[in-house]
Amino acid sequence: METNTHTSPDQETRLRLFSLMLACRGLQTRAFDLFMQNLVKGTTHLGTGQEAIASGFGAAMREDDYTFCTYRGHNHTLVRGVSMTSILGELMGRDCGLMRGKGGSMHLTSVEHGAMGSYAIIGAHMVIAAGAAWSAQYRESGQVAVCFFGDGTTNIGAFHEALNFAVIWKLPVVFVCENNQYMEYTAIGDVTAVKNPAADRASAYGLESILIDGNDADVVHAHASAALEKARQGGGPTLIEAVTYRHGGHSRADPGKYRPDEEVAKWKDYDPVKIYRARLLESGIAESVLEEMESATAARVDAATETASNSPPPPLEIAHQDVWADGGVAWRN
Amino acid sequence: METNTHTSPDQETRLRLFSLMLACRGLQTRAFDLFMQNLVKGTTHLGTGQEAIASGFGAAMREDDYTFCTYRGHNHTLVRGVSMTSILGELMGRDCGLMRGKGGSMHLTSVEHGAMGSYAIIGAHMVIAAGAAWSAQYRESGQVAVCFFGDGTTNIGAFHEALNFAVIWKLPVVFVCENNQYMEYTAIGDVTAVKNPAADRASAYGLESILIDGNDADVVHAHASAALEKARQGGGPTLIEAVTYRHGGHSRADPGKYRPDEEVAKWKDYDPVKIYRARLLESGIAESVLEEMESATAARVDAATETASNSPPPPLEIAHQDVWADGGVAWRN
Amino acid sequence: MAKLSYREAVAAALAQEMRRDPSVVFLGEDVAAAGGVFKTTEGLLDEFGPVRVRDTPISEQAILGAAMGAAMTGLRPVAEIMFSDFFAVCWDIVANQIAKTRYMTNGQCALPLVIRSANGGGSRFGAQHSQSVENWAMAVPGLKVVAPSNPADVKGLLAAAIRDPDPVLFFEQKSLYGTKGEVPEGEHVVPLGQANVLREGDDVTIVALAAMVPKAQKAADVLQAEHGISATVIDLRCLVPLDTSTVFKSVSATGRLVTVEENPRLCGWGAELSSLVSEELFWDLEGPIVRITTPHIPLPSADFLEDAMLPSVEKIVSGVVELVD
Amino acid sequence: MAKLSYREAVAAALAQEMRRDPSVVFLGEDVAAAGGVFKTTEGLLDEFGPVRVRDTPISEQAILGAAMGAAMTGLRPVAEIMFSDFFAVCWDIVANQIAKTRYMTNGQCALPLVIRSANGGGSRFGAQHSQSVENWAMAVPGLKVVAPSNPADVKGLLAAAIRDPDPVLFFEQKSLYGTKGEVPEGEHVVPLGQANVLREGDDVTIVALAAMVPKAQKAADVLQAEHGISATVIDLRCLVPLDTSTVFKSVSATGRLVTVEENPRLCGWGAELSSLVSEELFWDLEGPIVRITTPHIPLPSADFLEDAMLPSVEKIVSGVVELVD
Ligand SMILES: Cc1ncc(C[n+]2csc(CCOP(=O)(O)OP(=O)(O)O)c2C)c(N)n1
Ligand SMILES: Cc1ncc(C[n+]2csc(CCOP(=O)(O)OP(=O)(O)O)c2C)c(N)n1
Ligand SMILES: [Mg+2]
Ligand SMILES: [Mg+2]
Repeated sequence: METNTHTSPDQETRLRLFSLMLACRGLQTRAFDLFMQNLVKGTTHLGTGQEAIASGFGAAMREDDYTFCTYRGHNHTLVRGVSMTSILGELMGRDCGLMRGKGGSMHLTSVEHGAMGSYAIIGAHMVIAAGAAWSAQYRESGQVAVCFFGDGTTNIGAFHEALNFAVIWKLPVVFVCENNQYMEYTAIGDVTAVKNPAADRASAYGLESILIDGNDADVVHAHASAALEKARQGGGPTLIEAVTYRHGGHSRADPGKYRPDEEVAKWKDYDPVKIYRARLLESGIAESVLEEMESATAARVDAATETASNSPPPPLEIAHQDVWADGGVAWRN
Repeated sequence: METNTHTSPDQETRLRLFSLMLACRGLQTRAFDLFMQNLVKGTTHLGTGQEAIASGFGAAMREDDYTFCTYRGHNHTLVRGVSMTSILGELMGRDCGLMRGKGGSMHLTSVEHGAMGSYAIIGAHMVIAAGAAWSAQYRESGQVAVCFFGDGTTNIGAFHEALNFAVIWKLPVVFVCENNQYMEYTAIGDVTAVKNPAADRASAYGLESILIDGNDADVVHAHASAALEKARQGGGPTLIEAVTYRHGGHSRADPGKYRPDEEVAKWKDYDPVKIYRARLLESGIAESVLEEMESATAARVDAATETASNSPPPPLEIAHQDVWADGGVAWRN
Repeated sequence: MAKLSYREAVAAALAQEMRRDPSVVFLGEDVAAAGGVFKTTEGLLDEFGPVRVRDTPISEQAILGAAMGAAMTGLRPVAEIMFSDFFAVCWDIVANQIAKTRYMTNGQCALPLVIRSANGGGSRFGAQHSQSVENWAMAVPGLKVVAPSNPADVKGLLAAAIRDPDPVLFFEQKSLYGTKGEVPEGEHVVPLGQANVLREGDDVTIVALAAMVPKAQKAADVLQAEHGISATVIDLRCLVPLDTSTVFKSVSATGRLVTVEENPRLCGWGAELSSLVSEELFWDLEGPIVRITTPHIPLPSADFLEDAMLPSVEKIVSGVVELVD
Repeated sequence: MAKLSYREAVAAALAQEMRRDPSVVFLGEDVAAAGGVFKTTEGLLDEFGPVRVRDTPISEQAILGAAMGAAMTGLRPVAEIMFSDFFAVCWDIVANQIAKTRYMTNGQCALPLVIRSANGGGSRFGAQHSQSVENWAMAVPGLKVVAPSNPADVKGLLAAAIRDPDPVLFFEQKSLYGTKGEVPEGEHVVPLGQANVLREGDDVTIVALAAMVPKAQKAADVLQAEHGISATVIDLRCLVPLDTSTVFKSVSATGRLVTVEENPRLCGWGAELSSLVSEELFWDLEGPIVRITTPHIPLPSADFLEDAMLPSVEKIVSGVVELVD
């Protein structure tokens, strides 16, 4: 597994990575609190503990690149520049929500930010991301599609189709497997024929096997930059398996009891935000700078919560809009 | 690629292999003629040139093993002991047909012979075969499921799901990719990320990569025997890629013009029946013995054709039978 | 009688049948160790062990392929598809393989299997986890389709589905999992294909399914109390086999039919029932056939919007009142 | 006017639109070099080159995923699913992704794409290659559904589908591929959602789709000649948007509706139309609504059996006669 940093990013990038991770962590923690207060209805899947991956990519992507992510997509959407208010508002089903409550926690999308959707059915977005990459290739736009998915997703058919397709058409797409070691409540090793569910399958598509430390933002950032550049230059797709862990349960109030205590403790200790903070301190950044960033983030989260909480429910008429491009829902004349 | 024979099968087995191949060839040739005479309606997919694979397995399988094959399944069904009459009758839509005309050329099935069906939608039967193997494992019956599929099938999602599933549950199933180098009209290399579409993917499921000469019945038989034995002993699944070629087009009257003439000529020369005949002669079997087998097969094909041609169309009432186990089709009371 | 929740009745039925028939096996995602993401299968792993109760990868095609292959070769598998929306990733195995194989093979292949799935809206899960897709199944020849409305029927119908020699799609309505009801102790089996007449009235026949049944019953109360309209309420319970005789008998008497479906408007089972009645019972009708459905849109996620889209007691009441008045 | 076959009209429409709009791209299995297994796309590779006309692996999910991702990001892809039965292997992309994404994203995502597919029976291909599945699509909110009955409409409706800003499922009826008809030369576009009244009569309205349209027309001839029954025949052409106003206008006048569907009985578009009419036009009806469909079975392969299962001119005639007499 790739754990060292090839390139040491400059301080500006490092601060940006830290700031993105802080924002993700703050957002996820708040989403959990709101869920426990029954202000987030339905379900919510948090990426607490997995922030380094979304952030590492977020910092490396071009503004017009495309992100495709899963229901566990708050981090990935946020790092593209989407406001916290609209994300929390969507989770809470408020009018200020990113889709005004029509999508919900599992479907965050902001086309204007290149956040091309969060998909709630396993596998589908991998083939859709390939399609966006095809379009970028056809339009010669230099854009790259980045597709995040979980370890459990490597066992569904669409994974296989997407990878083969991307390789034969040499598409500018980066597939990022966030191996958090569990599907919902089942350990990935119990249901997977190989040890590293993505990396050990790269060769089945003629791809290099890339297994990296997904909790080290610098490692992620370096690999993201390389894969993006390769795709942009016409070098085709990359498959990256980034090993990580989710601090909480799969969704909602799942206490995650199927995971051994020591395992959880070990990974909570190897927390991407914590280790990155220590690295920044070591590199000479003053504690006060970091604290300032932390309190700025907290304030941002509070402000977003406040605005979202005060937003009304969406007006009923929007439920009868936008099935079609004409803005309507009519299926008859 | 595995081209040599590990074990030299005894003469009895060799004669059986030859006899199976002759029967397959005779059946396929006749099916083509009947199609050209417009006596086979709909479509038909021939395995002319691919007989060594079905025959090699047929000779190695236990009577109660299961076969799952595709629309190109005449050979695989025949070698399980199904009568030529019922196969030709099914192709011609006659009452003597294996399913009395309700299935057609693409769906030959004879449960009594362990021929558990020919499936016409790519990929599906791979997961179904895994299910039959699961059942054999659960019932501790020692049966093995053998699943034949084409090179083109390796790019669909179900291929991936079936292999992972079979490996993690250690199922007694043998997956046999008949790589005839084309999907319908498209060369497999044009749409596949690896050179050997099945063998190069074995490692993605923790399986050994096995690439064999699918036109050499002895090689096929040896590998079949080994894989069946392994599965029967609880050793789990095997994936075998057997390289071969179809002499004719994909289906119906497809002239197969997308294939270079020299390629076709080369493979027609490397004909499994022809090379095996030469080997038998070399091994000391008299020409007259072979000729006798050939004329017996021809007579069998003629007799089957005669019987099937004289069989009436099926009675209309069977169209209104057997949606349900009670023999009926009622969806209401 | 014991008071069980709808979700507990699922496990009760599975346990009842697994005890009686060793060929019943059960597989799905997170169904064994975790007892199912809806906690519908708790305790089964403990009682029946990991050979009969199996966790799978996220491979719905393989799950159903495994069930089909096993059913063809002597077992009686029960498979779980976690949310019914996910039928879309394995529809080939359902619609093209499982549904057609007995017929295509001229009766050679037996397919005694059950596919259970959590169906429907009301949980604020958004459009990809809230569909009612029982119509997808009804439209395909060769599938039996069951959708119970209460814990007793969950137990009895699931038991019957497992014993049935044909493939059954068993839709458990998500929004009902928490509801409780009396369930007969000991062996309980409710035959497939028998609608349940919950109350009899003179003015109109209301036919409902699954989560729409309690709403239809409440609507009937309101209609009686506030509008003096007396309604027959029929819980269809199964879409295939369809108990047209029970429905027809009632419609002949009342002359009026209202169907209540959770699924979106087009091509629902209500349309089928409506067309059957207007083809075969036209002269008994005293007025239009009214269908109450979710509008033909994907379901929105926000609670306020979702609630407004699903059929409600009020919508049923006003639909009936408009018809009868 | 030029005389084209139904299959040639497909290529003509694609060529027309690809010439006018460089964002139209086309992909599918064996569609480029081979010109399609039904020879519907011959010549496109030569004219538009391998960047715009692409052969794919047997990966239907990837084919439609590619189309969807491309449509979301500025292209207008046309994808081919070789046989409509194969929608079952990629139904998630159609029903859960393509159909719902605009709505779920509150209108953010545009999905201007077309999926063409060969639909229906009559070719003795057996149950897995003969289905009419336009109802599967009609049942899912967010999909437009088109099924032309003649070469001119193939060209005009396919052109309109490609220009349409929404996802369109375009069902080409296999059994019609060889039929010929006059097709306007030059640009030809037929708006979606307009049924075509083929003949007007007083006694009954026959509504048909795709391959059932020529049968309905022949039946109308027979009805007139042999039974003195004068029928209106309507070619529905699109299921979504559904031209209820044309149908309603006719049914109001004739008082009688007969629908002719190739798909199996349950939950067909005929049921939807029947339910609409009996809900909204009940008082205009002078008799039962009759639906003529294939029975609710998988299609058998043998020619003799298959022909006996599909709706025929005779069945339409006798259905109408029974109704009207
Ligand atoms: C086709 C399909 N099957 C099952 C599910 C239910 N489901 C939602 S998340 C999940 C686990 C996914 O695991 P993984 O890919 O590792 O992602 P993670 O949740 O760990 O981020 C499952 C099984 C689904 N959404 N789609
Ligand atoms: C899901 C699906 N997609 C497409 C087809 C159409 N089709 C039938 S055979 C075939 C080619 C299959 O190629 P291969 O697996 O190599 O088998 P072969 O025909 O060469 O034996 C295709 C594309 C199908 N039957 N099912
Ligand atoms: Mg995971
Ligand atoms: Mg092939």
